Amino acid sequence: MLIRGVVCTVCGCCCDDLNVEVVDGRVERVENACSLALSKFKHHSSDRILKPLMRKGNGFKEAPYHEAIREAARLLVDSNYPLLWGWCLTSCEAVKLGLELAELVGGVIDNNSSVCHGPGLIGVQDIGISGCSLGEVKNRADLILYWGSNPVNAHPRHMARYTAFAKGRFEASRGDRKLIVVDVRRTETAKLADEFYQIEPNSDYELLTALRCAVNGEEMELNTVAGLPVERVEELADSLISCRFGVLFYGLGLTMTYGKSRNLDAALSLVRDLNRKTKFLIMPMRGHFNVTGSNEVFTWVTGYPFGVDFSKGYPEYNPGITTISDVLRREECDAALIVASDPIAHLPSSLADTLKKIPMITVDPHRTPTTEASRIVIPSAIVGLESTGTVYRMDGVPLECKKILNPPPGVKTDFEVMSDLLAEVKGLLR
Amino acid sequence: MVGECLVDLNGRFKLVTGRTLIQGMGKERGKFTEEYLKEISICELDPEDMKLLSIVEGELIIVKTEFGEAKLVAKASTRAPHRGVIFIPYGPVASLLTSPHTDGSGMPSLKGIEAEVFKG
Amino acid sequence: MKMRDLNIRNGVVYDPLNRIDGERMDIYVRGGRIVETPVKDAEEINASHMVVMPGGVDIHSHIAGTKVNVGRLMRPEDHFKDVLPRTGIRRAGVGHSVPTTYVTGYRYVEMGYTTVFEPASPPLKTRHTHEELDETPIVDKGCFPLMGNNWFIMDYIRENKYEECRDYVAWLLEAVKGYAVKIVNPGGVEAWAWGKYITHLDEPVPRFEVTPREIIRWLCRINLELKNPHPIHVHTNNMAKPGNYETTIETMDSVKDMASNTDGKPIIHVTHVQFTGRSGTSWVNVGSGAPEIADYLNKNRHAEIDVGQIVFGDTTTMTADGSFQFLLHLLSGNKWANSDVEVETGAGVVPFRYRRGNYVNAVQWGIGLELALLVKDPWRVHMTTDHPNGGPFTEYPKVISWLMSKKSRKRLLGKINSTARRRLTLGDIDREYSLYEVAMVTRAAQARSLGLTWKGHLGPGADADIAIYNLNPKQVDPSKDYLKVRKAFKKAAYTIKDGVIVCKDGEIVETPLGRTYWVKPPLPEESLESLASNISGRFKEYYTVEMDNYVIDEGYLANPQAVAPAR
Amino acid sequence: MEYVLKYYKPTRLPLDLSPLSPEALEGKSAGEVAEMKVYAGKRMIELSRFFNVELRASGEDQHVKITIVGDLRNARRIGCEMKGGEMRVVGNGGIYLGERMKGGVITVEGDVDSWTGSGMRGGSITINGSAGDFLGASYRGSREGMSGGVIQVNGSIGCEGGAWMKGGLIHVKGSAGPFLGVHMQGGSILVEGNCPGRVGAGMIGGRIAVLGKMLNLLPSFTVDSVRTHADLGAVKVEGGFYMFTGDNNEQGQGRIYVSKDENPHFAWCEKYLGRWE
Repeated sequence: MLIRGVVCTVCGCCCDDLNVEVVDGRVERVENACSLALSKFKHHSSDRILKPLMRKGNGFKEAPYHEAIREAARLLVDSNYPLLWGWCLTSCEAVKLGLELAELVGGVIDNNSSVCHGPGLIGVQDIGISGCSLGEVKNRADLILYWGSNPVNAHPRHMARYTAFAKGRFEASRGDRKLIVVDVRRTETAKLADEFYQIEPNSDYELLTALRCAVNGEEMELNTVAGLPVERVEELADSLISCRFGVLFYGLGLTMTYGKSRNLDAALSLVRDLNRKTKFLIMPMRGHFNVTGSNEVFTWVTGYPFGVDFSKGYPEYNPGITTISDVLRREECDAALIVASDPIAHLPSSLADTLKKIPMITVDPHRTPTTEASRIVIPSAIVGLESTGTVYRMDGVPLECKKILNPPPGVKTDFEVMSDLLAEVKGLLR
Repeated sequence: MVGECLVDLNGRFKLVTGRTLIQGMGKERGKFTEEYLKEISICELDPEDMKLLSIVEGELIIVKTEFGEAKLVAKASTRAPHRGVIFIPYGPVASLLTSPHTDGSGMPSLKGIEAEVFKG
Repeated sequence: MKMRDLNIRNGVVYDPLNRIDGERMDIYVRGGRIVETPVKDAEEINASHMVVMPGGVDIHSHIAGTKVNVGRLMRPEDHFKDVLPRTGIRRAGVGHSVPTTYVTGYRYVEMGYTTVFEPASPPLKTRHTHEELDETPIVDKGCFPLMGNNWFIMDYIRENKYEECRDYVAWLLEAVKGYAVKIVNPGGVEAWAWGKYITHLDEPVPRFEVTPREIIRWLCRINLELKNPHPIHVHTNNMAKPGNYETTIETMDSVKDMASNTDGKPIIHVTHVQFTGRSGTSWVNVGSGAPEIADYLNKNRHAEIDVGQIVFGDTTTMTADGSFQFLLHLLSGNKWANSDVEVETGAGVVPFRYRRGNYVNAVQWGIGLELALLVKDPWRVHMTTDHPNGGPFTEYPKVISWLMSKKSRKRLLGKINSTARRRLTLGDIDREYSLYEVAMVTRAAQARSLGLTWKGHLGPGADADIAIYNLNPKQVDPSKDYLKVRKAFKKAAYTIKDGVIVCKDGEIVETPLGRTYWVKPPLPEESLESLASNISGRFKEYYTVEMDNYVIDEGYLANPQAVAPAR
Repeated sequence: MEYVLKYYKPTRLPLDLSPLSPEALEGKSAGEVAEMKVYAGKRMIELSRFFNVELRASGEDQHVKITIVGDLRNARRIGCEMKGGEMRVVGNGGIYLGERMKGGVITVEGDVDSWTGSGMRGGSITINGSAGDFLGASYRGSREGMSGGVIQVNGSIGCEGGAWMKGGLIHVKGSAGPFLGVHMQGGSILVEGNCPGRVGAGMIGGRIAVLGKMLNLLPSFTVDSVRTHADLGAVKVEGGFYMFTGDNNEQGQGRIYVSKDENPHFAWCEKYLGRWE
């Protein structure tokens, strides 16, 4: 049976034109899928957790679902400062329940954006953002700039569906569009670019400031910036000014390097300044398929996009204090609920070691270093394959995923796990 | 410090961690597959820098940062030239080297970290 | 759920739709609806010496959707000062100018409001609007999809294909479960997509060669033919410029000829006219165009407006009119967000502080009140602050007190910019609203304009949405002790939703989930299907999503309620 | 009247000590203070669980003095919104120390974490150790930085010190992290140690002096003159300085004084000096 218009749940592109052929409960063929999507649709059953597991010595024993839920609920209720982390590789419906759970059990609820595009959001809180949806780029953009981002690796169909190679109403072909890449290495994306600006690591802020000077017509008293001669900086500034409709896509090259949220401060200000001369927009290359959705739900329920501390009963927010890296660095949390995320593998090891010392409950479809280090592991269905759910694309367009397979027997969706956990916690608190 | 980042003779570099296609596919397929584990313990260097430190493709090298050290397999970068910059895909091995300091932004430093490279 | 039967005894009832002006009477409720006779063993409420009105209805309040959420994201400093801890019943959240969805629901209900409409939702992102509306507790609600800059509609107008355009509008309303046709700066937001501006009704839209006048006339005609319950909801062009009151009048006049065959109901609703009611030629001599607009409205019954009153203090402005917001950013230097949406519309958000001493802000304050006081027919001037653009909706009691008491107006007039005071005619207006008129402009007229015939009144069969305020009209003279009026409207003594007491003395006691209204146009299924098939080609070319992922099915909404065409 | 609180049972949990302001304690007995409840993690717990409280009636001056002894690195909001009186921390001071403080004096023997003196109106904070990031900064998204009072740090400070600062004085004896005085609007910052750079990013007013080494300056600053002293308004420092004005991208009138003899590599700016005469 061929299912059309399937939303892919890997990267922030959320391509929704996949056609998946399902034959007796197995994915036979997937049309329009990139290599990342193919590996997800083809290998969704590898390394799966099929039964709830509870820690026994340094191994696990299978446990009945309700016992795992009850133990997890008790752990969270008894804790003095729990950490609820993840929320970006699951559906918005599960995130809504997670936020209610955080309100009940107190402590900090934070999502992957605090170690991904969080600094970009902090920049928006200082400067604002001139943004648009991806269709505006496809239909109108004659200048596309990728800064510190390598879509060929991380967002394989981005350029074909939305930017340089897309066919839009007013910009129909690659020839009509100028592609520029700024990065510290000559990435695959850089090799496709019309202009490539290679800069020294940790010097994005200086280059962005210099570009603003050139755009605002301010005189600069130096001859090289970020390893580039000033003439090349002025050349790039001229390209930005002379376009009709330009877009700056930025990746983790800006959010993770020296300067972090201030890099975005400068990039957002550059694009704002450009709007006095032409039409210019900026968009983060969000990594996971529902990072944006997680930020949106966090924001309309608590007022803040990530890093929310409920320990006083109302939401408090301050990145650097209420975010996972800092809560772990200060070793403040005494229990953790991890939903669809792998912090043990991806956080700097000193933080991962702190996390290993406290009781962890992990809800995840696959075995990961985090599930290996957890006290309780609850299996969950894969959003977009085995369960529906709302997800948000990197430009904030909401899409509803389709359920094309049944989850393995006994495995529940994130939403169901969260509602059972919520019911159990409410029971304990009464 | 900021700005100057040329290759010093004693092998001081800037470490950049990031996504690669294989690492991306691997994380979807399973974090204990052979292919994923191989990909995340690779360190890409600029061929010139490899010559400078007489490192051969596929050789085991040690990368040290202020926060830890790790054994990796050297690989000539196809994204050269990027003198003074080494690249390791996201994963548990890279996490041994990245910095937990968030400079008040909540974001640990996963790119642009001072690193040293030694033969294995 | 609490029992849904009530006997409200001895209240002083104001129910304009049933011409009840302050009569002492009982209101009986059974099964969530109003009935004529007392109900056996129903819960008794003694409302003697208290004002009893239908539940408040807000026709225009930005409470849900992508640009509202961008506003929330951008303003942690606005949340930081106004936090709400969780209670056994209420969810936690933050408030002031961009409150979280739960707090929005609670604070409207605390003021006796039971129905609120989100007036601007880009169709492509209306799924987001519905998700937020479904987490806005207690109040009934709905949203207006934006159509004034839609590529398909502008193409149909240029190619003069009226039937296809009508079918497309019907298809779109049903596809995204919207309630009314919203037009914002028609053609102007498409021009802003290129960073350009449109300033008058007959200026062609770049690359589409249609004029705002044509867009307004076509959509008005379609809206009438589809018999949509609410007239077209129009945010006029030229919003940022002094002297834009002429565009507002021209816009109302542009559809005057279509008004002949309707039964006296307005066919165009022009929104937040305070922002587009400025006279003068520059910021130095900007003045109030309210007298002229009021004069036009008093002479022409085919148009109605909502005020968009400003309140001095800190707030967040947000509209689909991206060009206006950029100009406001240039003027104020505050942070600025822009969010253009492919094929459909745009949006902009700029935090803003209205200051008494500022000449332009003081004039704006005057324009809003002059409009409300000079338009004679209260059925056609709805009281809103275009939340949060003019000010947070929690400031409604203050606006009500200004309308009811010349003394309160005079006091504030004394504190505003003196040049502005001289230029405004507000000082010489003696009119003071009665409670009857307040009931019209805050519920009865708005319900009627929305075509919700079972809302905004207390006659038999109506929804039992009732607000009881601790205000004794016999003892309190609103024009003198306006502070008592303000206090009474700030925290309702009782708010009743579908017969359930949801708020007592300003405290939320129950949090049921309200309905989401949407309009099912009266077109046969086949014409909608054939329309869908013949736009599928262009849809794929212009949009970046598949058509069947664009359509929202009714099951997606938590508590949908389809509304058949009125009239 | 002096209250002494000894932190005898430290906790890893975040401890919110904002109720402990001199105004709140005035006239309370030691027992009453011990029963005051503060947030430790998500629970309200009596102070007596962590501190033993002593009341030493010093009596010679009227205002209340509070001394807290112990390593309070996990505490928060010590002296938050203080109006008067005196607080002394013998040990580390934790996060948000003296946040939105209006008056009074806080001294800390050890280090403090980030957001010290955030949004401060008046009064004075003295840190003998080092301070974290965002010293005297505004809250996220707000432009209400420190507007009055004095923060003296004898050690070094983290990054983005004095963000969105509007007034008052920050004096750092040690070194400072990057983005010193980012988006500064007024007031004065004096750093006697080094600073890696990106000083005064986006500043529109105020004055900064760095007496130690500075790596580089942002392209959006232009050299104004060579001065024999750095005039920060609240304080003057003698010595040779290059004076830069900026941030030009914000049409800013901020001033940055960079010590001449510590930064020979800044000599390049002298060739731009003569251009106005």
